[in-house]
Amino acid sequence: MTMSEFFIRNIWLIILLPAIGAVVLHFVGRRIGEPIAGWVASSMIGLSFLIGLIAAIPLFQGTAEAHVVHVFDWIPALGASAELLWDPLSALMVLVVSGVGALIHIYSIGYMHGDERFTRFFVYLNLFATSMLTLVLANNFGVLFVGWELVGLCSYLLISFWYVRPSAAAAGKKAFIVNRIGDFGFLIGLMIIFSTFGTLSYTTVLNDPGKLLGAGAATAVGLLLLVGATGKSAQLPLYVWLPDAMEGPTPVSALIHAATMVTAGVFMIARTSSIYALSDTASVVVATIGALTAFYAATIAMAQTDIKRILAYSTISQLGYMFLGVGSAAYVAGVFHLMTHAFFKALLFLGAGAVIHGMADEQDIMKMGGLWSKMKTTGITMAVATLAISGIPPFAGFWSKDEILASTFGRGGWWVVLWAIGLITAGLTAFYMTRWFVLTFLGEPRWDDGVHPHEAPKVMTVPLMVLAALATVGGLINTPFRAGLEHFLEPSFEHLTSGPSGATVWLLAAISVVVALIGIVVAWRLYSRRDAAEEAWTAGLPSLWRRMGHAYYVDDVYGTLVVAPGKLLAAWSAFVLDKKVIDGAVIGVGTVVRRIGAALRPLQNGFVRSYALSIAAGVVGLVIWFLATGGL
Amino acid sequence: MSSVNISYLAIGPEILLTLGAVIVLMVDVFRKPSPRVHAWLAALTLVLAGVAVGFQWSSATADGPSLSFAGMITTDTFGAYAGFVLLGVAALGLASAWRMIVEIGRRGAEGVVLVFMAAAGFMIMATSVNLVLIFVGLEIASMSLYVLAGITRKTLQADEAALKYFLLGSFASAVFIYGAALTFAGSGSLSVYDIHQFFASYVVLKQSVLLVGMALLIVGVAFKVSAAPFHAWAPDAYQGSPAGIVGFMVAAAKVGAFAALARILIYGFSTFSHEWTTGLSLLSAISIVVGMLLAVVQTDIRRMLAYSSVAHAGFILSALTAGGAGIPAMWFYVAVYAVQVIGAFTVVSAVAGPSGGASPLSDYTGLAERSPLLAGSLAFFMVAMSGVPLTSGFVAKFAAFTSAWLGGFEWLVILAVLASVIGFFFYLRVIVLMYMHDPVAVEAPGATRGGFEAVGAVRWVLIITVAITLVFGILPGPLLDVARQAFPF
Amino acid sequence: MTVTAGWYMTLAAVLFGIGAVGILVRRNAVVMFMCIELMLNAVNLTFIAAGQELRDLTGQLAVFFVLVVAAAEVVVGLAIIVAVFRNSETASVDEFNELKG
Amino acid sequence: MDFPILTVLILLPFAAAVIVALLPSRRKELFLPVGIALSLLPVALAGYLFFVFKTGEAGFQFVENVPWYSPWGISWHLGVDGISLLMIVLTAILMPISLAASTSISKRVKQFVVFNLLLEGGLMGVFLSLDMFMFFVFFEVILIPMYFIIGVWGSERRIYAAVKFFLFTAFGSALMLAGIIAMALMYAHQNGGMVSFDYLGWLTLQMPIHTELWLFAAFAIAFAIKVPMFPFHTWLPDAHVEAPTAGSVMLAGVLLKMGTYGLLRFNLGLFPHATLKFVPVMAVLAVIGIVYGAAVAIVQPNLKKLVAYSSVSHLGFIVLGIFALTSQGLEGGVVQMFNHGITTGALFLLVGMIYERRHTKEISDFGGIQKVMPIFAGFFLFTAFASIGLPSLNGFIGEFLILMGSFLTLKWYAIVAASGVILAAVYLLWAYERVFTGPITKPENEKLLDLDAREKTMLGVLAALMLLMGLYPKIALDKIGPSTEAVLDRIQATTSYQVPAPGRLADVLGGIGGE
Repeated sequence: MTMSEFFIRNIWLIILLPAIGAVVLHFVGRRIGEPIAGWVASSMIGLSFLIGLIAAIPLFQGTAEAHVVHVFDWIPALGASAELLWDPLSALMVLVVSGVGALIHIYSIGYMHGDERFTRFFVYLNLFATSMLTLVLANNFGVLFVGWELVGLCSYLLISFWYVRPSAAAAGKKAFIVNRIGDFGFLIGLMIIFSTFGTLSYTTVLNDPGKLLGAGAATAVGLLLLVGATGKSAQLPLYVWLPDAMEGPTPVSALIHAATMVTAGVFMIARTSSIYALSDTASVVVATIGALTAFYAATIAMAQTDIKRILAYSTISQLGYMFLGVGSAAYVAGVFHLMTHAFFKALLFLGAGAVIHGMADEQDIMKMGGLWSKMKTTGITMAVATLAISGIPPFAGFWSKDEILASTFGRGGWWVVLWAIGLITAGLTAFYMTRWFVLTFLGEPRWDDGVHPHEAPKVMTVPLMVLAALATVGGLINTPFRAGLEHFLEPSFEHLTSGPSGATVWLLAAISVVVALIGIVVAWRLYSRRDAAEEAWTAGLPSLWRRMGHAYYVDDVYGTLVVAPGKLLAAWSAFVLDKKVIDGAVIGVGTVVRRIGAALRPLQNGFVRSYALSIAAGVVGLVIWFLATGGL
Repeated sequence: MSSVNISYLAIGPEILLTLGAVIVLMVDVFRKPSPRVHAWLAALTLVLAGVAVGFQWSSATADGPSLSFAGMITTDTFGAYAGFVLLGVAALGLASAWRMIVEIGRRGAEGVVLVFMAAAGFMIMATSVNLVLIFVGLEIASMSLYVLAGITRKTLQADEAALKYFLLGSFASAVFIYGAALTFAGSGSLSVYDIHQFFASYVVLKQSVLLVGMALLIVGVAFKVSAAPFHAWAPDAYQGSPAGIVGFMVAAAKVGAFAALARILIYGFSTFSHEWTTGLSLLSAISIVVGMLLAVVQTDIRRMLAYSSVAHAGFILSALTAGGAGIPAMWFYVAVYAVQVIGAFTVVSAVAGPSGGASPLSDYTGLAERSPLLAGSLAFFMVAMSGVPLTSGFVAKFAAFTSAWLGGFEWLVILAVLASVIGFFFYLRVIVLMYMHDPVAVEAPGATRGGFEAVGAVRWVLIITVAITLVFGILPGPLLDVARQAFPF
Repeated sequence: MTVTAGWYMTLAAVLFGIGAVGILVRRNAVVMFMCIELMLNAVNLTFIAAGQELRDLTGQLAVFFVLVVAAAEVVVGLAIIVAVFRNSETASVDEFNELKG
Repeated sequence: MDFPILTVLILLPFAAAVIVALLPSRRKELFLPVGIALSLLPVALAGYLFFVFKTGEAGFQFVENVPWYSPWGISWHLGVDGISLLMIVLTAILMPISLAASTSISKRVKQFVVFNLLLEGGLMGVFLSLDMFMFFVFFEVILIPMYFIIGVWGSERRIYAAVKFFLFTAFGSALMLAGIIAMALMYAHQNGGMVSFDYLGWLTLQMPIHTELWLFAAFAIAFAIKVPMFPFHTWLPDAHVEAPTAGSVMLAGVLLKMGTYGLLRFNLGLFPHATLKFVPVMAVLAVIGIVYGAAVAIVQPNLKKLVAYSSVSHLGFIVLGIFALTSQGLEGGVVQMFNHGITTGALFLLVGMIYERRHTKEISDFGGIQKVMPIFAGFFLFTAFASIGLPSLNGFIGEFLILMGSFLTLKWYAIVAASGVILAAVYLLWAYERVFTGPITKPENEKLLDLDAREKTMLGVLAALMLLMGLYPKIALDKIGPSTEAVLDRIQATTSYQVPAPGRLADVLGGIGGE
């Protein structure tokens, strides 16, 4: 058999390699030490990428069908065996995850240089890769859930990597718990699926679920899975963990919170497209949440000053686009944007990392500016990324975002509203990204004293360049001229809506480009001036700007509405209900017994006469009892 | 009236005991020997009596129960079983009381004598089928016990114990014999065999007289087993009496009295079985509840054990509510409880000093550190009395409850099991003090009295009682079989 | 009218009751003891009456046993009371309530 | 008559106890090592049993039946099936570990070891008895060693805790005793006066529904207290907090399982009709337990108490699974019994280790420990996630099966129960954050030593089990499955109840062997 066939048959190798890396580094990493440990980890994920590439060849050629690999029985009682699916969608995801992942691994070697837990970091990275690859390769909701949870674990570990910082630890915990809230819904969704199909295997569930799944049930499942997705992909209302997650080292942000993990939700919805196809309600909700999140997060991003927070909110916003895409059944578009976004957002984060690295851990863009001259490579690559995300052709972002908007618009009715929201968001995106770029790289230096910006080492800049290249040309694999990705992914999806065609496409494209340009220009004019005094023009709308700056105080609201009452309730049940009431009752019984005993004691008063009296009383009582019962 | 056929086997054990008592007394008066001699004589007597009982048992199993002495004494497995247990109790009782007997020196022999006489009296209660004779046995035993209670004549407490025990005891005896008289009047017979046959024909008054008679008989015996509400004397008597002998007082009384009670009711008043089973169920319930509740609040271990013996009387009564079917349970319970209570009081006397008065629970603080053997065995008896499995106590309770349920008194069983949970509380408190508290000051109040030493006989008594309690807890079979045979009707 | 056994028994019952009440109300140990004797004699009366009525000697027979036992009780009882009196100079049982609770 | 392996399993620990008791008192250093060495024998035996146990057979295996006291129909009747097998293995594994965790015990070491071994013997008896009298004997006799372990070697309020533990459980078993007597006599009534306590014999009893309900209640209360189910749980936190590490490990690891085991084996087995009637009650209590236990755990200031309440929550899952009356639920319940034993056992070990170093269990006394004890922190986090129910670790398997299974019959209960997965994350991760992360605030914590070889081995073994049971639970599930199926078969046969698809293994598609 050919090499590809062999790898397809043993596709689990893709998962196993990083796992081995993680285990090996966990036990002997300390002895290997920096930087070899990093290279080991990187090579492991790199190998996974290669295997993926080879195994994907037949799919590219269109000569191979989707292939299921049964590895071993896991939980037979649930029809949850460890089985993997190798089809275009999973192949694409594997390539994106392992490809971008590999670059980030390499980048980390430079970024984490000198950190005392250098090897530990790569253990986690490899573990994350393992989990994410499990997630995308699963052919079974059980296995999917394993990956789903493990990436959550890894994000917990990586966000709170610098655990000595209380904020980092808190952020990690927050991320995991918020994700769990999403998983709660996801779990219930799985319950319905299992109770309906009697198995968790995609093979049964996902091909023509309509047979067993009624419309109502389909809606329920769709919405419940969506709950999970909103948690994992940081959509309204569960996005709150992502901004805090920036406490983690920057490569983590790039890997987890931009390129891969957060896209799990999108991927999952795309994977279960056949279920969403059964319920328009669910799809509309998905799309609407996506659109709203996109807009909402964009507005917040406009007013942030932390170089990474801006990117965080922009990630949320971009994910909104993806939801809008998969919601409007434009799965290819959604996944396409997922891919391009992986390129340019990873690029942006790594760039931000490089900047922070050069600025001696400074993160406030108000204290930057004029870095262009100091960090050429970074600057150029960032410029590319900015254009890509703003949706300027021919950069990658344009094609994917535009396809999403187009197909949304194409469905008419309510969807047009969503399209409009998406469009405005595109403008805002262009605005805040330009602001970000300008304030960071152009204008007068506003550095603190003693900060000497410098370019990052090769090991960091090379990944930047690769990603920049991808962000530039990556979009060309799926254009209205040549819908390559469309054809490639065709087998993975039924009921694809093909967006509008002909003139409309171009019109829509033109409009979104114009909007994007407007955003860029406005931001440019506002911020490229010598003294980029934001107050100057935000004076008009201070309260709103402040709200946006504080993310509309949503964290505080959650705090007061959910967390605080919850803690109160818990405290009450622990220290009042449990101690006083329940345990009180138990103790009470004991005391009562003693009381009665104590009350009886005086009867035993030591006087013979009263003892005799008790005997006499007994006699009388017994006599009466006998005479009463003895037929008298 | 059947011809008077004398059978020395029938009263052999009693004769031997009396003889032994007399000899001991004489030797003591004329030779003033060392206590050791008394010990040997006592042992010899007990062995011989034991052999006699053995013969009784074999003849009874061979050719069934036989009557003698004008149908007043019966020789049956029932009586023989009681004889076995009583002799064992006497042996253990004497052994554990030996230090006291030695201590009170001059009157040491009297201890032996009284113990023998009490045993003989209770044996008569168990073997006689004539109400008056039962009364005589009861009195013989009781009077011995009254004297035993006050034998040390040291403390006011002992006097008080003796006096209370005596006054109330004779009051109860009077009640008992009046019951016998009324029964006679009602049925025309004093023989428990004939009562039910007679009263069909010869009813003098109404059958209510018979019912009243039965009630009074029950009261008279219930007093001896210290069943509530006839228990009030027990705590005072057991607290005041010399610790060394209390175990014997409790155990022997239970054996003899329950034997008589079972015989009278099951033979004599079978016609009224419904009345007396319900009556006993009430007494049982009251005894269990009162005993448990009052034991919880005691601060003196002897009072605590006294109240627990009230509760145990209740448990044994619950077995009898099944009528004849409850006899094996009753016998098993009586036997193993007798052993446990003697063992427990042996420890008490070792701690409080054999003739000493009060024995506050505080003496037991940290006992495990000072005397592992005493603490260990007392803990074991507490566990057994509270009815934890793998001890004879559990098997006994289990048998009793099963009988009660069989007798149709489910409510009694449920009440009993719940009450025994209360029991755990105070039994475990002793263990808590001994094991979970560190010893108090080195100059423990008890140290001066008891010295916490398990010397000589005491050591052996403890080993034997613990062994019996454990063995019959794991393999109750043999004793249960015997107990089942000890029910010839 | 003839005096039937019933009357004797009633009398006996009354005597017994008096004795019992005596135990309940009197304080002096000796007097209480006398009350017990009274009760025993009530018993005797019952036996005799019943035996007479039944034409059965057993009744009268029983009386001897009771008498003997009563005598024995006197011996033991008085001994105890005397011993107690020696130690505490009182025969009032109410003085003895050390043991209680 | 071939080798009586089960009898040996029961008697071995007792024999070991005697051996240790006979060691010369002055050789103090011997007691613990000898005890550990001896307690390894049952491990070997149990392991052997696990592998020779015939997979795929529903009935009892290695049955031994010797009359104990025939007139009462009491017999030494032993047998092991898929349900008890895991409990045996669990007991055997945890005992040497908890002994090894007791090196800090200095007072009356000999008695300590002896009581632990007695405890093990009793536990073996409980899980292997097929005779109700025997079962009750062991069920009850276990209280004594545990009572001493808590009361003698516990911390400050140990006596209060020990007595509370004893009285609570004794109360429960008292009612069960009444129930057992009633059933034995009922058996006699229905079988020509021949009394019997044989479990298999009792399965044939016919009884009116109201009787069945009463008996069910009598048994259920006894077991509910052991589990413990809300609202009978208040003895647990006290017992756990005061008990020495070994005590906590055995208590949470095995003793609690006696409750769930009893519910599954006896309540479901003997009272099918009543079971159906009682399902709502038990389910409500179980779900309350899950949520309530977790909620209360969140705010506990004491690390050990927190773990204790987490047990209340986890055991709630097990009970829910059992009364879901579906294959998945029952399988999940049984496998969760095992997994919870491993996980919570490990958690208590960890708490014990930090307590030995710092002599406090108050969360507020720690902070930033991870800096000085990275390995300890690693083990703690690993175990915590196993307990949270992270897929690929053991805790998840049971919970997942239980939730899926109970959703089929107890939809809304299952949904509420699922919220437990959130709360579990909250209380454990929050505790971890407060104990391990951030800067070291207390100077006492700066000099803490990390785990030594002994501690690493103990935890390593358990961690390995967690991973194994998480990745390849099939080894256990295949042995459990047939027995739990049998339970359902019986319920379906005796009542009108039908398990809704896919509630039986047969209904599950693609489970075995993929496509």
